[in-house]
Amino acid sequence: MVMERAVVKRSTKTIQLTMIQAITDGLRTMLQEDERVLVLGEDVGKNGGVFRATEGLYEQFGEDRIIDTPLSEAGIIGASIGMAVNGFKPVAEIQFLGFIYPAYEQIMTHVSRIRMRTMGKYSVPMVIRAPYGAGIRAPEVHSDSVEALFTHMPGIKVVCPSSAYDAKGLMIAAIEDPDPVLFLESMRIYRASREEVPEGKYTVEIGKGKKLLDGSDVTLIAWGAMVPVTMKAAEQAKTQGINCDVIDLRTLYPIDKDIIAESVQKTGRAVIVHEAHQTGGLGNDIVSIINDTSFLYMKSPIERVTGFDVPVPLFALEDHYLPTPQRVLKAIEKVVNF
Amino acid sequence: MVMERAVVKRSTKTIQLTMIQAITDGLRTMLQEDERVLVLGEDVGKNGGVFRATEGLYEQFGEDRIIDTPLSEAGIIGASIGMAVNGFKPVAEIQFLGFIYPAYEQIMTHVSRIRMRTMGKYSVPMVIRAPYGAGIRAPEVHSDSVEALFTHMPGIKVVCPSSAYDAKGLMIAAIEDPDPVLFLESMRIYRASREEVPEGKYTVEIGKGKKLLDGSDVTLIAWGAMVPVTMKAAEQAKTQGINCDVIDLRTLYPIDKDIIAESVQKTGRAVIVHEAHQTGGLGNDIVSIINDTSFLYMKSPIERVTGFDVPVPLFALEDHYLPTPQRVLKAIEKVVNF
Amino acid sequence: MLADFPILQVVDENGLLLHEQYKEKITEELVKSFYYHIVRIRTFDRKAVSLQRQGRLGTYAPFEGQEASQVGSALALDKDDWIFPTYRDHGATLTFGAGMMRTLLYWNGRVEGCVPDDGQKIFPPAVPIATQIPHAAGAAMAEKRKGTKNAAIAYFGDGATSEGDFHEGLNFASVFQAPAVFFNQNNGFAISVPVEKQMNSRTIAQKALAYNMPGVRIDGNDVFAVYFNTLEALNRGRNGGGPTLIEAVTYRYGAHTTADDPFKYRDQSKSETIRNTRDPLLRIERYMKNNGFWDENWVHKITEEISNEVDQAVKDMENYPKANVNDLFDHVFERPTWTIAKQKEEYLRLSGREA
Amino acid sequence: MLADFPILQVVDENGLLLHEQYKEKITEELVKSFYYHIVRIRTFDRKAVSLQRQGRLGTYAPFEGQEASQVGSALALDKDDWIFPTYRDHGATLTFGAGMMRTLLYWNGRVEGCVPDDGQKIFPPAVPIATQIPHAAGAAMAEKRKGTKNAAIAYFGDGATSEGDFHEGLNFASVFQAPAVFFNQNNGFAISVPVEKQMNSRTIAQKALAYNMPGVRIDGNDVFAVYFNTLEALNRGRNGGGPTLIEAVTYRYGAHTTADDPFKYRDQSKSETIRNTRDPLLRIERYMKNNGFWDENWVHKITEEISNEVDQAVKDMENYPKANVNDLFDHVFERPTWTIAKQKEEYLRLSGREA
Ligand SMILES: Cc1ncc(C[n+]2csc(CCOP(=O)(O)OP(=O)(O)O)c2C)c(N)n1
Ligand SMILES: Cc1ncc(C[n+]2csc(CCOP(=O)(O)OP(=O)(O)O)c2C)c(N)n1
Ligand SMILES: [Mg+2]
Ligand SMILES: [Mg+2]
Repeated sequence: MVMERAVVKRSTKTIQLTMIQAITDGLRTMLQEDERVLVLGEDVGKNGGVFRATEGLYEQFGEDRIIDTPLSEAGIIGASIGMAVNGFKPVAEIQFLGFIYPAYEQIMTHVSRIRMRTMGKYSVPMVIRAPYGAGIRAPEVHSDSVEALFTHMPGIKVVCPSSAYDAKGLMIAAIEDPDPVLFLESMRIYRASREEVPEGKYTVEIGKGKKLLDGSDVTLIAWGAMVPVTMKAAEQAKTQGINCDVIDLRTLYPIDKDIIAESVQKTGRAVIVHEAHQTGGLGNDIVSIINDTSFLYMKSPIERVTGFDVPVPLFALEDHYLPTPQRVLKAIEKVVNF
Repeated sequence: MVMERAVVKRSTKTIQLTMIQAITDGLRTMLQEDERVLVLGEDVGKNGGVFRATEGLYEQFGEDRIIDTPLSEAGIIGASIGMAVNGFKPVAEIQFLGFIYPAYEQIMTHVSRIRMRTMGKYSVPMVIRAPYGAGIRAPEVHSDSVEALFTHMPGIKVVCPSSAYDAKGLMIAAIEDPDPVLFLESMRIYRASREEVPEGKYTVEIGKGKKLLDGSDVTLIAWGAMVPVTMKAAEQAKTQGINCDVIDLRTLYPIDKDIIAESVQKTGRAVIVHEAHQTGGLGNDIVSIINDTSFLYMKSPIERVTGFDVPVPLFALEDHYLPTPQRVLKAIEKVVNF
Repeated sequence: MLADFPILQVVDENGLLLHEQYKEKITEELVKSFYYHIVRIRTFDRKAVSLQRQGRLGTYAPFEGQEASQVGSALALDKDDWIFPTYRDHGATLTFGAGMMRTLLYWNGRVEGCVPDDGQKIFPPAVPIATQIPHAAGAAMAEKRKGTKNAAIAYFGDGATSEGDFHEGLNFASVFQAPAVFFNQNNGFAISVPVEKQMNSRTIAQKALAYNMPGVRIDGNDVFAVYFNTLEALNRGRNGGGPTLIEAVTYRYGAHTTADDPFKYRDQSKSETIRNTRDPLLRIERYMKNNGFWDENWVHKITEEISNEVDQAVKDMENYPKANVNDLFDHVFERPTWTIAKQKEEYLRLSGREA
Repeated sequence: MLADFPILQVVDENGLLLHEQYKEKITEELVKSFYYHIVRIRTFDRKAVSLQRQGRLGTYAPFEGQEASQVGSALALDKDDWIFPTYRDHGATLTFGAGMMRTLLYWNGRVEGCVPDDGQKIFPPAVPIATQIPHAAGAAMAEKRKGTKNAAIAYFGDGATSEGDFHEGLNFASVFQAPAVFFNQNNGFAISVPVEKQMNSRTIAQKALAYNMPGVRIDGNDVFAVYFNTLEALNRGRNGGGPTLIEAVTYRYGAHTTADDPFKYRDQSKSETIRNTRDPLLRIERYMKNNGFWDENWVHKITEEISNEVDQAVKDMENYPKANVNDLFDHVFERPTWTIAKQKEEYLRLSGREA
């Protein structure tokens, strides 16, 4: 009997989805496949999430599995820990990444440490979803982009897709991952474009970047909402005859160092783009990776185009805060003309 | 009248103090000089602090100014904010840096943002003191070294002395600073040595590193408890004929980039030592500073000797977690022999 | 100690005074001031919603239905008290004295909207829920230390009571017997989450028991009840009696913000029912009519005045100088760190501006 | 709803049963088991303190004086229940079934001390105060979802009630009516801070009112009261009645930890007074004598057994294989990330070890 394992039929049909729809689809796929999966958070139930990322799930799976919680981020994460060590796979939504701070202690001292503290006896296979970033004229604090606060926290993986295909595949991979994953969703590109996404289940491997454009003059590295900004700069550079190798990092911890090393060893130049503050930003880790792997290949100092070392401002100034294609292009020119 | 300003007599007498005694002395000096200064936290009163950093202050200044609070880090910082915008200068103790996480939201969304949000109308001239770091066989979580979570937070300065003289001078500077300062105290070196410290008031400028040793072969950069570790490695290197330029960073935000640039432009090599995890650690920022300022001077890749990308372990393994002179020396040899 | 908290009213739905003890305190002037401020902030609120719809304002958080709570409590404050509002309490801050134009600026993403006038103790609106509650405790502790008679009030919603900061703030205030009033507007919802899912507690007022703090549950649509109970709580605080928790039971008629669709999660006809029976303005109108204070001319006059004031504020907001990019960099520290200075300089150079 | 919480006792200081209803439930076996476990954990505790003094153990958190609270509550648990202790609750976990040698390992900085045996639902001790409280809520929610009759118990101190996590955890448990028991040991102090400075609330039990949760205040030195009240709370939870908050009023005789000096902040003679009047063991002894259960031979026998057990555990701990550096790297993720793998490899190479 065991020999005749049912062949899981995987659909090859695809469907046009925005990134947020692909996230919903990823959640739905896993809710269907694995009854240990639960979705919980503020307004994720009847309301379908403030961005509609959980739209329709409450109707389909009921309030036992799509759980509206009190307004209590430490409670959400703390209770998810209790559920995760006790057999469930919670997918907790933090309404905005800028509101994750009340749960920081739970994530830092428990989510990321339980496996190590119990030598693997207990683990916390949970996903924390959080919309992040500026550019949608949201009120204050809603726009923070603080991935670096979590990549400096051993015991949790961090992913950040920039496309519908990757979003669904990474969501499924995150839910299946035996360890906790912080799943960052750029609000600015939630609905910025549509893409063909396979129906049913597939995964995108956590820890692997993606090459979006091949070029030999300079390596551009970005993730989330900065990917389209960077691609636009790459197009403009092209008109000046500069060919960019563009990497969408997709996973922020652990970073795909090989895709970076391979690229900069070819180009000898790098521009890193992120919307988080420069000091303490992930860009510095990438500079170090290049230092460690490719010192002798580098023809010019690495440039970082980032959010400034100032709190993300109220929205009247947020366009000034965010990296633009123009700023990226300037950096490209700088490394090329060094 | 105004012309005849009283000349503030500054004592030139000095006294032998450990670092923790110098911290107490700095607090006492400012409590005497400025009645807006308050000290608050868990066990800071009668008990004099779990490390005795506030020893004697309760007796001298009374419970109105040396305030035992409930066990509530968000409460301590939140209430301090209210007091700071309302005319006081709270010096809040967080008993261990590893217990600052419950207050992370208050620090991230308010302490660091109030000046910007009110265009300077309100400010939060407060100091947050926190003992940090491994190496004293403390229980779990007590040993975290997470300065990078605060240097990636615009609006707060971060200092970390490694000597009694600097500790007192930086404490006074921090209390006088018009902006919030996180004051990190390495438990491991609280009482490791004594040093002559001037009586009365003096300051050490925030934002300035200190050269501890002059050498031309390699730049070593460290702070807090890693300073003696690094100095020991430098001594050992000396016996091999390698001369190290050793910098005690002292301020972690804003970093003294000039002292770093000047040194690496001389040596062409750098080793950065910190006990925080490597990924996301401040070492990366320093690599970026060197990349930005001194690319053409560098003769070898920069080495980082750091805590590993694992939670700080229970104390049976903490010696393995922490950088040692041996590891630093190995890195020195590596950059020199590149 | 009793743990039951009936909803206190001073004036009922029909505009009838329920407790004679207030009779003398309710002067015509006071009633008219209630009426005036409720009309004023309601006019503002509706204007803001309509501006948002026209794309002339960013996402906006309306408070219609909650005006009695905000006006009654704000009028109970002294000029030198502190106020710690949320994003939905500009009805209270406007009543307390915040600039109308500045309030509009805030909703247009302008940091200038957070800045109080000189001498005004108005904290910028708390966006992270419940975080302002310990601030109010701290500000009140500071007033006590200074030996003043000033108090601090923190506004927050039913959802906010689930956050740790609510608990820590109330505990601090009670331990230090700070002159703080914790003013809860229980409008029944935290975005889509009804209060019954927010807590198992039947009232918010009873949470005061955890801190041996007086707790009061009042009809938040009864401006009289709000005013007198807030006044009492403030006075207790000023006189060394420590903090108070007030639960004002009210209702938000409209969406959580202009980005929200309440039809997704609740029956909006309830808003209409309440509007027709328990609306704050209706009640004062009835009271005024019952007591001979009603004066069509006066109503007409203030309505016009207010409408002009709001229009002028909108004009001033729209004519306000454009956001200045320097403000992105210049207020993080008293003096910019080198990182900020360098970033500013490079950015201004790149965008062809002068520093 | 009444908000007064007198301290409940079942057996008073003189060892007299106060409520006949318990008469039948208090079998000789049960009483002996109380006595046995209290002696056992007290012996352990004193041994640990002395090992620490000799430099054979790291900083240690003693619980002497609180044994009735820990034993009574732990004995009320079922084998399949969850237990979420703090650093001071190894008296409870030892009684529940945690290994004695492992418990010693923990205090010697060994991660092996955090690992429960297969099938044991013992969470590693919470070091950051109050953080375990929401975990217990979550674990209990999970049991409810699975449809079991299992419950979860969280231990915490008086100081812990000031943290936001206490509040958020209790709120979650009450909203979801989870089968959780929140077991507070009010030992009068959070390190040096007396409970009167920790809160303005006269009792901790009354904090349950904020969540419409049953709250019980019991004599934490009365193992009978602890046992029966915990049992009742657990049963209520198992049967769908939701969570309970229990305040066990007790006292810590000694230092907060072996690194602490209680003479700095309190009158230590109070410990002696309590030890002579209200000590948990004294009370059972009196009860046993009053009821003819006292048997010198048995006492002698178990005392020796326990002493041997503790000595054996110390020996086993001291003979335990040395800490393995691989454990620093191998359990962060199920499979190490490249950063960890690389760091491990380099470190082992440098220190002349093989991976
Ligand atoms: C810490 C935090 N978490 C989540 C949010 C997102 N959020 C904004 S308003 C809101 C609901 C607040 O409800 P309530 O406290 O009842 O106030 P109301 O909006 O009803 O006035 C939520 C969840 C936030 N602003 N802060
Ligand atoms: C979040 C946090 N803050 C501070 C500490 C330091 N600390 C350890 S134990 C303790 C006192 C705890 O008191 P209580 O909750 O009454 O428990 P007890 O020690 O009396 O058992 C403190 C402040 C900590 N462990 N975690
Ligand atoms: Mg509400
Ligand atoms: Mg205690």
